[in-house]
Amino acid sequence: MFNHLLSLLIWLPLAGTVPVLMAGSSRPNLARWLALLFMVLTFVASLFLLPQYNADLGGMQLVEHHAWASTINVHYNLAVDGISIALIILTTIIGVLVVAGAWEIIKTNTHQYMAAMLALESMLIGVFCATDALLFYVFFEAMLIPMFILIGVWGGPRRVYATLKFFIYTFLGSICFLIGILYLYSKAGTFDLHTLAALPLSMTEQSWLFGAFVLAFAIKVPMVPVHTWLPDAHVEAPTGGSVYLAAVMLKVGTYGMLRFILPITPDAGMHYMWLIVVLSLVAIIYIGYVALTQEDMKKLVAYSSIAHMGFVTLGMFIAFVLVRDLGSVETARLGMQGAVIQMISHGFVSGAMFTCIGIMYDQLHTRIIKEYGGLVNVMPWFAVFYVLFAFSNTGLPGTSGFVGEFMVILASFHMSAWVAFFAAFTLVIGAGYTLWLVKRVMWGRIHNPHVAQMRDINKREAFVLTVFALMILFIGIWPQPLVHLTDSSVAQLVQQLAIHKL
Amino acid sequence: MIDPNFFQLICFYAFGAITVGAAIAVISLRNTVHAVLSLVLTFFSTACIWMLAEAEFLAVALIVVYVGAVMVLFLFVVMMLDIDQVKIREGFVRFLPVGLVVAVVMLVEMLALIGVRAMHAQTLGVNPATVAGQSNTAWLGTALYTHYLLPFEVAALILTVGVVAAVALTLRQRSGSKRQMAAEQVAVDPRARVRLVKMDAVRPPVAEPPAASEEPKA
Amino acid sequence: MITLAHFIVLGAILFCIAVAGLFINRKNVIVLLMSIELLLLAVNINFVAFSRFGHDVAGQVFVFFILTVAAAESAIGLAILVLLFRNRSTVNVAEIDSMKG
Amino acid sequence: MVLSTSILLIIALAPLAGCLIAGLLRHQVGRVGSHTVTIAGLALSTALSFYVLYQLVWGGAQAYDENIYTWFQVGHINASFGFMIDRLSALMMAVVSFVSLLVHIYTIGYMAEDPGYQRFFSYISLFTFSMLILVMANNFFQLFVGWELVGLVSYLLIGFWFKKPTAIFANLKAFLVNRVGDWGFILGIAAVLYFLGTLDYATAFAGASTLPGKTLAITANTHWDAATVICILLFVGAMGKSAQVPLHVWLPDSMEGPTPISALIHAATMVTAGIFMVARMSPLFELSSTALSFVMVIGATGALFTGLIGVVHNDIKRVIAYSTLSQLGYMTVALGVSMYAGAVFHLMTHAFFKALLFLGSGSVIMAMHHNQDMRYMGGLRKYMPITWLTMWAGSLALVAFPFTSGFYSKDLIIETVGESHRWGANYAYFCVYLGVFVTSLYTFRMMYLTFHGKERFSVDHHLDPHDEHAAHHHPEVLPHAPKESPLVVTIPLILLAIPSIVIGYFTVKPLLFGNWFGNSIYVDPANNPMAEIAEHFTNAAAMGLHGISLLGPFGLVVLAFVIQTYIYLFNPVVADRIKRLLKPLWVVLDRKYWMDDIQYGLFASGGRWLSHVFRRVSEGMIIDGAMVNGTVHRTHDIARGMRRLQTGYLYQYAFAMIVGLILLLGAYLLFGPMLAAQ
Amino acid sequence: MPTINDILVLLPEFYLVAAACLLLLMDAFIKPEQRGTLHWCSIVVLLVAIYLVIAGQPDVTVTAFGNMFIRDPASEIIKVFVLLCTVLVFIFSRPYLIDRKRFVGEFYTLMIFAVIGVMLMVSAGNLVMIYLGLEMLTLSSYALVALNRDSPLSSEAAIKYFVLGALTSGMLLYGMSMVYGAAGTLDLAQLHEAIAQGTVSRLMVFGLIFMLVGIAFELGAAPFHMWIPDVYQGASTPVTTFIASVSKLAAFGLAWRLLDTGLAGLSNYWQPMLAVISVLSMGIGNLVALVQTNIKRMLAYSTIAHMGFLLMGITNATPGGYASAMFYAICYALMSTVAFGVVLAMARAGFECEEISDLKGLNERSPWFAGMMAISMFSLAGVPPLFGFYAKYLVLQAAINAGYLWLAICGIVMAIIGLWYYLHVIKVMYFDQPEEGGATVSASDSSLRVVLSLNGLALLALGVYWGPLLGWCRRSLGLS
Repeated sequence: MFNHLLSLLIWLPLAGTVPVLMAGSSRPNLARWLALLFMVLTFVASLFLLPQYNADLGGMQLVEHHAWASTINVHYNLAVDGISIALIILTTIIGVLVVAGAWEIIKTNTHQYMAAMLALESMLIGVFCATDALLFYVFFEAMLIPMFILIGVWGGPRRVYATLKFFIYTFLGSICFLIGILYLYSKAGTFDLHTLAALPLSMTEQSWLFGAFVLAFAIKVPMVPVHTWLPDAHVEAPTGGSVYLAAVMLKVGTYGMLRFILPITPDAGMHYMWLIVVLSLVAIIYIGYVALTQEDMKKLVAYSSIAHMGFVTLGMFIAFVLVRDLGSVETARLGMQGAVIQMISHGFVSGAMFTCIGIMYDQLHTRIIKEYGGLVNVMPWFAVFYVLFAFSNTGLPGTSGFVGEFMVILASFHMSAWVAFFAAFTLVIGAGYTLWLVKRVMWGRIHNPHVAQMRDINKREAFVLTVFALMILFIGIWPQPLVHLTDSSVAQLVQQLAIHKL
Repeated sequence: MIDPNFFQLICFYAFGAITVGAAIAVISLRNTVHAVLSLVLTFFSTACIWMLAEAEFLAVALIVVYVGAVMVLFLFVVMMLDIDQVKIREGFVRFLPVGLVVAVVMLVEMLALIGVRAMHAQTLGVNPATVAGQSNTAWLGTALYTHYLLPFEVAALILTVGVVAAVALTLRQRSGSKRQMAAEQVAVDPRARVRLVKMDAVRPPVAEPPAASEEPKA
Repeated sequence: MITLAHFIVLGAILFCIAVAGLFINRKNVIVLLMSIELLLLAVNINFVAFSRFGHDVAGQVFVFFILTVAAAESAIGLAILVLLFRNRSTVNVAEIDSMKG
Repeated sequence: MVLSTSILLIIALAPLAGCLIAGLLRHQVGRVGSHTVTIAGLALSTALSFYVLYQLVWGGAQAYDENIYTWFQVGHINASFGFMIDRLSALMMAVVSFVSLLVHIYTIGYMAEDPGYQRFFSYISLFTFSMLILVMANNFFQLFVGWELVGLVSYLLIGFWFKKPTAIFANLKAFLVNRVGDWGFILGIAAVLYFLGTLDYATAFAGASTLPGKTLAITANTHWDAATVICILLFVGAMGKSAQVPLHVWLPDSMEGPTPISALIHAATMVTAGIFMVARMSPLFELSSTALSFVMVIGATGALFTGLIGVVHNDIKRVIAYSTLSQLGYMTVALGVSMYAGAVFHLMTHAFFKALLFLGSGSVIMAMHHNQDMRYMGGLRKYMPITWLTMWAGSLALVAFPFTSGFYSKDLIIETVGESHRWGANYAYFCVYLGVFVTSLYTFRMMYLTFHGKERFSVDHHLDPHDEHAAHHHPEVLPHAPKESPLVVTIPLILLAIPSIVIGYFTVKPLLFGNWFGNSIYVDPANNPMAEIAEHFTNAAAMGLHGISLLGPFGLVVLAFVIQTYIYLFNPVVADRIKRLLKPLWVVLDRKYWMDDIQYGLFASGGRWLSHVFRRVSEGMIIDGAMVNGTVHRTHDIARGMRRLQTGYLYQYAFAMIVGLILLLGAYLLFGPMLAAQ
Repeated sequence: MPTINDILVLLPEFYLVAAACLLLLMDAFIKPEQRGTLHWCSIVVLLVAIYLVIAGQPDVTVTAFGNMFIRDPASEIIKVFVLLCTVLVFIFSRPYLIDRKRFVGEFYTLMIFAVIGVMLMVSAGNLVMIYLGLEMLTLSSYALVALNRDSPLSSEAAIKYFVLGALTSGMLLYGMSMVYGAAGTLDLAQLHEAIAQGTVSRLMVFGLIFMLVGIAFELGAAPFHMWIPDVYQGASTPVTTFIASVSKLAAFGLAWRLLDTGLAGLSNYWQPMLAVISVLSMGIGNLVALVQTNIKRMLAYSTIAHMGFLLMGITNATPGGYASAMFYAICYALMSTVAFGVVLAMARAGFECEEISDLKGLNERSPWFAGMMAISMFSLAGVPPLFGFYAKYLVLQAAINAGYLWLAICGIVMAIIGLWYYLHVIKVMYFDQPEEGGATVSASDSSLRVVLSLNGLALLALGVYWGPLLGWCRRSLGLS
């Protein structure tokens, strides 16, 4: 049995950066094909995770264990559970689509762009595989570098501001995280997540750790009020950067919460759960309102990402009350499962939305909503996809956007009717900002003569959008395979919540 | 008969006062040459104090090395550099209060921490060199050439470094000076020196003077 | 009786004078160099005293090395001073501020 | 006998297949192909639906309740797609598929010239699929899925003419208002899961008996009865979908869509989803008298007051739309008095006659070249006799003329409300009773203005029929004379007119008094108002005869008929005079009680204002300005300040070092003992 | 009396002294055009010295000349990296020196003398040796800074460096005299012994404080950091590179020798003091670096900040802490050689590349070296997976283990501030458009290109595979 699959997944795209970079700026086509090759290879490799993983058993599987700095007990430990696998496959799919999406759009320094994408993918996969806190941290932060370059080099006019803000903001969070794990190390003498999860900690320690972890991951997610880097980063990022950022990178924040906050600081999590719940609700409602009147499409979708990620955090943290106060393990699992599904779903939906905006931008070179209007007249096929994605964004049943929200709302009612009440407001406000966007962009008459010149999507774009659409519909119509993949892992997470560590 | 201890004390106070006074003079005198001479005085009186402590070798060395060599060097430099004495003193008084306060605070702190009272208990006992049955110089020399051999060698090396450094910094080949380069003289090729050109008796057009192509200094 | 305290206090006073000389003096670099000599002198007094009162030769040996090194140091210091004067035609401390911030 | 799963699957999926083919392969199959495919799918669905209905009613088949596939399964919480086919859903399936089929056929004529022909067929097939999913559901999850999907299609269809600003405004509005209802609806479903632990109908209804005694803390001191909470929340969903006050505002605007869908979605089927849902949930609603009172009051208010608006409006489709609102109010009132069967009965009859009226008005609109303003119609009777006749059939049914199907359903509702002792029943009775008069007023006004009296349009043959601008500015000028619609239009009209007249007569007894619905509807015997009515009821004919009494509601119909006949046939000036006389009332009605303005101002404009405030103040100034960028700027300020410490002066550097030394020494002086103790 | 064994213990140092003298002679007799030979000879000399250090590496601590000299594994590591950094400096500087007609022998010999000083200092067993070694290093450094004789900035930097350095050595000596007075010995081992036996007098702590000033000055820690920016800016870039790499390693060695070998027993006192100094350094360094426009000056403030971090490791006062600080020092030295190496590679005749804006659009012109600079900057900023991150991680861990959580938190706050100016450099290289006649690496010196690339890639490679180096550091300090 080949038991280095995870390492292969991490290092394959990274190895790809070398030939891609060597292709140089003078041979952009070679760089493109090489990048696509490596992305596809990684994607195919990631599919091998599915047969190798025993979903019924749950837990961490495909374990790899190597010494890294053995003198201080730091290891290169990899393993995955259902949630990680789902996220890894999301990453690899997005990777292929991002390269295909940027095919002839990126004209300058194509090789560097593609290499950055490959490096980014590698780091993202690394985060989802790592079971050593320090290794996790390394991947967690290393991904900032390619993203920083991506936004900064190929970004829009305010790219410097955006990318610096992005980098420093996320760095701020992750370094708090670092302090947290260092403290844990000083207590436990190891970074092994499994050991750390079993480490008894006092309430004070847990509270501080919780604060550090929440700050770190909340910035990445991002949660209100540390979210303002996201709209800026999105607006300025090139399409591929936006797609990766929204589709996968934000998930790293919530994934980190799953891996660190829930198992390591369950008591503090229980104690401060209300804070996260309130912030999540604020994200859903307040951010919804903020998104409503955005003038820039990307900004709007970026804000909607924040709102949708609110569901992920909500689903995760209501589980504390459900398990501990109400003893309702099943609903806790429902909420947590909702959070997980929402992560995957949002990956595809937001990726698709940003791809669409990219396609429009490539032709009209603006993202200002009022420059558009009546696009359906000239781009009917594009409109089909766009409307589908928009509806998925509003959580329409049959699309993936619905599944997670539905689960989380159902579960949150068990905690408090009011939480569910506010959470379900997304039905209104989410539809409000998304459909108003659709109205202003798609419907109506063409008032901008440049819009009349636009062409419908070409085959490459159609391929990318079709893959997105298929994934969105698949998860929306039949989420059970995904649920099955992650369910036992979710159940184990919920079990851990119930353990008092004081 | 005066108590030798008392006499020693008197001498110490006298030389100590001279040392301190001269030191103050060093940092406050308007004239740099006077300051250097004050420094010499400081060294001299310190050497006397060392004599009181029966460190004869060091006392002599201080005079020889410092007064004899270093201070001469200082004087030489001071003379060489044409320093405007009047300008130099400006602003001295303005900063004096702050400086004095800081210096006094520092002195107070130091004295508080040194533990002067405990040190008063230690009186000048027998000279350790005498105990060892040697003169101070022999006592020092023995240590220097046995136990402290390695530092001694390093000190020599440091002097070398000092020489190299000083030469590297100050020795310069003047561009105007004319020196013989035997090797070059021998290796001269006559054809490179003289070239016979046959020219028509026509006045050449006036050429523009070449632009100064001297590289700007970084 | 001369006690250890006498020497050490004298050293401390010299030390403070030297230090004061370093930052009270705003004009002449040469005075700075001389202050440094004073500083080393204060140290030497300490060493001599401790050596004498502690019946240990090490202190006096150390003074020997300090004297040696200080000589080399003065040589280099003066060389730099000469360079400075050549380059800037001044040894005025208050004018040597082309690098700051 | 058990129903076949495959048949049920075919019923549901055949329209979907039609939708996909017509939609995705629109260029390949072409116009004819697309309508052929979709109609074939629908026909199959309809036939099988009737077959299923037949099997259930006469074939002795058992009710069907099976899961088709698991959507998700988390522990014991399960969400599946599955079908619950009993008489209630079978009846709904039949109505839905039948009306839909007719609308499909009608569309061939109505949309003949539209460039989005295939798209339209795709949409309405998709709608039929969604609606079938909704009514066939055997669990709350699937109900919600269908619920949302019909909303989606409604959105797409209202905005079908996406170039029309009013259309794309209306579809957004419709979707959003519906979403407000769904907000409550999903909470209701969550509450069901919370209190009953399942999303499955059968399990939930079986466990309903455990609900009494359970409460939900709304505030610290307020505990609401579980059943009340569930039912009111679910009903909020129904308010959105079935356009109940105050969430009714979207329905009149939805008339911006093509007429066939006004008939199908906004009259016959989708808007009745809420009614169907409450009937389906009768085992739950029966547990909460409070919720039912709420339902009744809301329904009654709608029944009367929205009808009133129809009296003053001139757009033919809008008048019918307000009529629909009013009729939906009737149905809701029926639900409120636990007369679920009556509500469904009215739903069915209303589906036929209201679809008929809409399609008829569509036929008129086609004839009038897409002018919908009744002020520029009149005297169309002679141009389009079939339309005229069938419209009258529908109108009579609408005003509950005895022996028409509308009579049976509506009159029984009014009577039952009169019998009810539920809180609010008096108010409801007043509303529905008076509503009869209002209904007649606007119905006759519409008929007279459209088909009778003088022609208020002219014909100009030089006008370009496709010039929308000209039509907009001169609605009274037509490019050529109005003519009767083609067969594909008139045949559905006729096919609808027949049940509009007769179906009530034949079905009233079994449906309402014969326990036809069996277990699919549950009424608590303790508060069953129908019981008393049933004692007086003998047969449909007797009831019809009894209905022709000027003392009853029929008197109001006659009165309204007399008034409108006088005004619109003989003395049109009176209309204006009355308008001037009742100016304030007229304004109130014309402005639709300012409900649109209030809601728009409060939620749309208010939301945008809030959004601007959030963007500028909290996002821009506080978070980004003060906190994020502010930190950066302050840091830079500090850095610039500290930079000045590095003055470049040697003595200052030395000074700093000495100060550092002094501070260290001072610290030792102060804290030395403390450190030593460590 | 010294025996042959003593000589053998000091073989690398003696060899280097001899070699340095030979080079001095060679320089005197060589023609200016053949200075290249001198260059390569110096490099070979250093490489041989590295070999000698490694080959003669003892498993246990060995002393010579009556405890004057201690050869132990930890000092060996410092020596190896000091020598290695010097080699790097030589290779990176050659084209720069040639372009500026300052390709002189003194540059090499003075640096080698400085290196000898470092080697003696880190192996010193006696306060005298520490003093002498330090003086040898600093005297050479003063001369090196001033070596650019025609530059007003250089001489200004030199005089500042000299005066402050002399003041510091005065303070250091004053402290030594007090410690001597209190303990009665200059021998580090005896000092350690004396403290361990409980003779902690006030006088000794008093001396300790003065010595701390000396250490902090050599490191460049606030408030004794003032010389750093001016010297970095004023000295010619090769010398700056030398000071940034070699003398920081040396400063660590000094701190470790004094504080661990000698004064470990006083750690109660110096730990909090160093912690405060550490915070000040990180604060001042990072903040003031934010507003710099000169790249050398910016890197100078960055050094100050980094030394604050390094002190965090020392504050731990256990072998683990010293190991992390040593790791940090090595890491910092290697990172700064890359940063300055790129600056040197970009400088050409008439163009110094001293302003950050000079780097504009480097990625367009010389993507490879832009990449190297970016690696260096990310590494300096402490972004994983680069080498610099692990160094930061280790010292933060050391601070937390020592109970200085607040110090670690201050550290991370400062790290975030510090991120800004490193990113600014990358921004300038990658996001800005190149200017006419601006940034490019034109140096055709292949040794520079190759070695600089290796040095840059080492930051990446050590970032991925840092365990062995850490293990080496830890083993050298007696940890498993």
